[in-house]
Amino acid sequence: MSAKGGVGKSVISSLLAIALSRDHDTLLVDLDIHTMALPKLFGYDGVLHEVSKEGIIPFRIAQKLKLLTLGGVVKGRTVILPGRNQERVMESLLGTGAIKEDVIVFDLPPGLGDEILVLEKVTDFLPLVVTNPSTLSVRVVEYLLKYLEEKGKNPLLIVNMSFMKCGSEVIRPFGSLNEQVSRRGLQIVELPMDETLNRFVGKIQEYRGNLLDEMYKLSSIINERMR
Amino acid sequence: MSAKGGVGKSVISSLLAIALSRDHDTLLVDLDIHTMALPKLFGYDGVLHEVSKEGIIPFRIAQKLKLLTLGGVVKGRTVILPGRNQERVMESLLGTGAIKEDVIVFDLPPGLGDEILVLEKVTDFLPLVVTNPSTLSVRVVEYLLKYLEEKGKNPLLIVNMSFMKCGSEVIRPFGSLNEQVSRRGLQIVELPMDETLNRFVGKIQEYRGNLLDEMYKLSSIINERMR
Amino acid sequence: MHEWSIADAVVRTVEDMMEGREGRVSKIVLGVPRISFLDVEILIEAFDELKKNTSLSDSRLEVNIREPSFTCQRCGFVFHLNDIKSQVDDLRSEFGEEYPLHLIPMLGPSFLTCPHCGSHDISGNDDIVVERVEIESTVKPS
Amino acid sequence: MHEWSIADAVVRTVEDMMEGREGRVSKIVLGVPRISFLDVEILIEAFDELKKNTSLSDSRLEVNIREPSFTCQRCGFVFHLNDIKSQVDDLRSEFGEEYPLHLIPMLGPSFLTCPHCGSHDISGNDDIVVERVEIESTVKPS
Ligand SMILES: Nc1ncnc2c1ncn2[C@@H]1O[C@H](COP(=O)(O)OP(=O)(O)O)[C@@H](O)[C@H]1O
Ligand SMILES: Nc1ncnc2c1ncn2[C@@H]1O[C@H](COP(=O)(O)OP(=O)(O)O)[C@@H](O)[C@H]1O
Ligand SMILES: [Mg+2]
Ligand SMILES: [Mg+2]
Ligand SMILES: [Mg+2]
Ligand SMILES: [Mg+2]
Ligand code: NI
Ligand code: NI
Ligand SMILES: [Zn+2]
Ligand SMILES: [Zn+2]
Repeated sequence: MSAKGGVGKSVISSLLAIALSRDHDTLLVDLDIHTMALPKLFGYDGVLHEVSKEGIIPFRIAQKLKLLTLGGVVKGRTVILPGRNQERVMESLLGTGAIKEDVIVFDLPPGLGDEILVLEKVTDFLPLVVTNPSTLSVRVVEYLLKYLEEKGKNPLLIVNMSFMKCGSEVIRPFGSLNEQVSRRGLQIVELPMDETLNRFVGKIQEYRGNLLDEMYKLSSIINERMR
Repeated sequence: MSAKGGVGKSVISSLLAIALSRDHDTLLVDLDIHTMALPKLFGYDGVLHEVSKEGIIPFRIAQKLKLLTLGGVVKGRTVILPGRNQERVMESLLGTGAIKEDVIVFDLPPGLGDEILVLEKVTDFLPLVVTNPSTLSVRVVEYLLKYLEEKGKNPLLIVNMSFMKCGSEVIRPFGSLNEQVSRRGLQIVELPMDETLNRFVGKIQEYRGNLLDEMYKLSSIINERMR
Repeated sequence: MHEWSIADAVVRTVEDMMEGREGRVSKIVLGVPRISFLDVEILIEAFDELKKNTSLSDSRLEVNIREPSFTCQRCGFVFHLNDIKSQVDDLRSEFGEEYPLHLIPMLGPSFLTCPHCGSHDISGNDDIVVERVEIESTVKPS
Repeated sequence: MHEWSIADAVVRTVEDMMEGREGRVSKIVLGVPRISFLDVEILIEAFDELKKNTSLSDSRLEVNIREPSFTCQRCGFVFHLNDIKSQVDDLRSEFGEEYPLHLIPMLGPSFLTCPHCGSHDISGNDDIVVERVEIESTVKPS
């Protein structure tokens, strides 16, 4: 989750779910009902979920990986929706979906709206807060960290797009993480920028770059935490 | 506006408002009620709006530039808000704000929620749709373009963070804009990535880099369109 | 088709509600918006099957099909399902039986527009809700 | 303080509503949630000043202070302003007269939490609304 958009929530939740599905039956749930980035990342844009007696059947991406998304209900249609309906749409998607997996990864929209309130209602959860190192994004994300602290949660902070290679140098296109956050005492994971990622939009399940290696490390941290 | 987050809506609306305020009395309105990036960009984080008989008085940033934001009502507090309240909060901010300017620039949150419905209710507007060139962002933004087309609007498409310098080379860290969009027949403006921007968070009114030059060009295009 | 999953949700919801409470449930009234085109017969059949071996085994499901009126939040126009029949028909023929408003009725505003001004900002397309639970006291009159 | 801007909005809203309609407005009832601590006297004074030279010059503003009950959408707990008095008092002493719920009452859920479970997902903190407009027909009985 992140109050800030465009920091990599969808990419990271996808790669993380792929990594987790090596060992666990994993369901990836897309709660970003306007953007629906996940079906686009996995190549299920415009594909409809099948529906059975048990409800809406998530897409089976791999042996142990499934995906539930509003995209599978509305096909490629634009979902423009008044705020007053958003909470119930998310709850209906979760309620009508046939969910049986051991591990669920939720991809949330930016902002601090219904999605967090809905999550709090339906389950206990481990928050992974994503940001990039830019001063602006970090300031925005601090609100969310404060809120989670008040709720007694201990989030993992993921600093995505932290650095990249430019020839033989390492550059930091969004600047460096400021110290205020480092001082918060959170567990922090820095992730690199990978320009090859863009080629895997539509087939992210085939991505084998170094972000995926990082995700295997991240899943061990998560396994620890969930114990 | 943009359905996608993190593409530069707030930065661009700020710089654009600065450019427009050379010739017009300009009000910048922050409709991103969760993130409130604008007071952070201009150094008004945690500052409260004054209130008079006329209502909430926008911050005076410069001779002809003012800023109205929910940040000036709630100080640095986290605004976690159910969707059912979001529409009326935005309308109240607009209704209670003392607004007299000739030109209003609205900074919207990502998504396709109340903010667009509220805008449609209160005013006619020229949509500036912002994206970065990445395949994923562009796919998301296509929904919004489709919706605006249906409404008979003719948006300007701003492709932010299109390229940057790496030594003597020009690199495109988010890849190149795909042809499908170029073929839509929209007016497109490409903007560079500028690493110095990060240093102006909190004092963006002092920024003099090349993005600002681009904004003066953009304001002439807008002046043409608004005629 | 997914009526079975709805009936299942009703059983679980009402069982949760009754946890730690006295009395037996005799009747459950489920409100269902007309626009969802849910099949009442299947709903009741599924409920009667799924209630077996639960604390609701003696209860009856009643389905109340509601015809809400819609209000456009932009122009104030009030209208009914009839006034947007062609929109709904188009949607059903595009998507088939499991059309979006059948699966998630609250998606209404994404697919429907005000017949007067064209806005998507419409309210009143109600949700599927347990409207009433009737409980019979187990205390016998002596 | 900003009661004047509210009175101004009321005048404009009701004038818009009456555009092209017959009759004269005799009374306007404005619903105001208690939690906003708006000053009724100033509201009426401002209205009486601002109505001059408009089509509402003969009308009277009545302010109806509402005491809504709040419902937590997470745990279902129902409560009243009294039950969250200390939260509201803290907020008012932090922000002073123009505190957020005075300026924008619909911000309630951001600042208030359910006294039972602590959730921000609470509803019922009403908005400022024109509840009723009474119109006197200008047609004289002959
Ligand atoms: N580590 C990374 N390296 C390169 N590009 C990235 C990385 N993480 C995300 N991106 C790109 O950034 C954009 C935003 O990512 P996305 O996951 O959609 O963010 P969010 O879900 O937070 O809005 C996408 O175009 C994505 O491909
Ligand atoms: N052209 C650019 N060059 C470099 N950084 C940029 C550029 N545009 C935006 N950014 C940075 O990208 C991040 C997201 O920008 P922002 O304006 O907050 O996006 P949005 O409002 O769409 O969420 C910020 O950290 C901002 O400083
Ligand atoms: Mg996303
Ligand atoms: Mg929302
Ligand atoms: Mg922004
Ligand atoms: Mg919204
Ligand atoms: Ni079905
Ligand atoms: Ni005031
Ligand atoms: Zn309408
Ligand atoms: Zn509660």
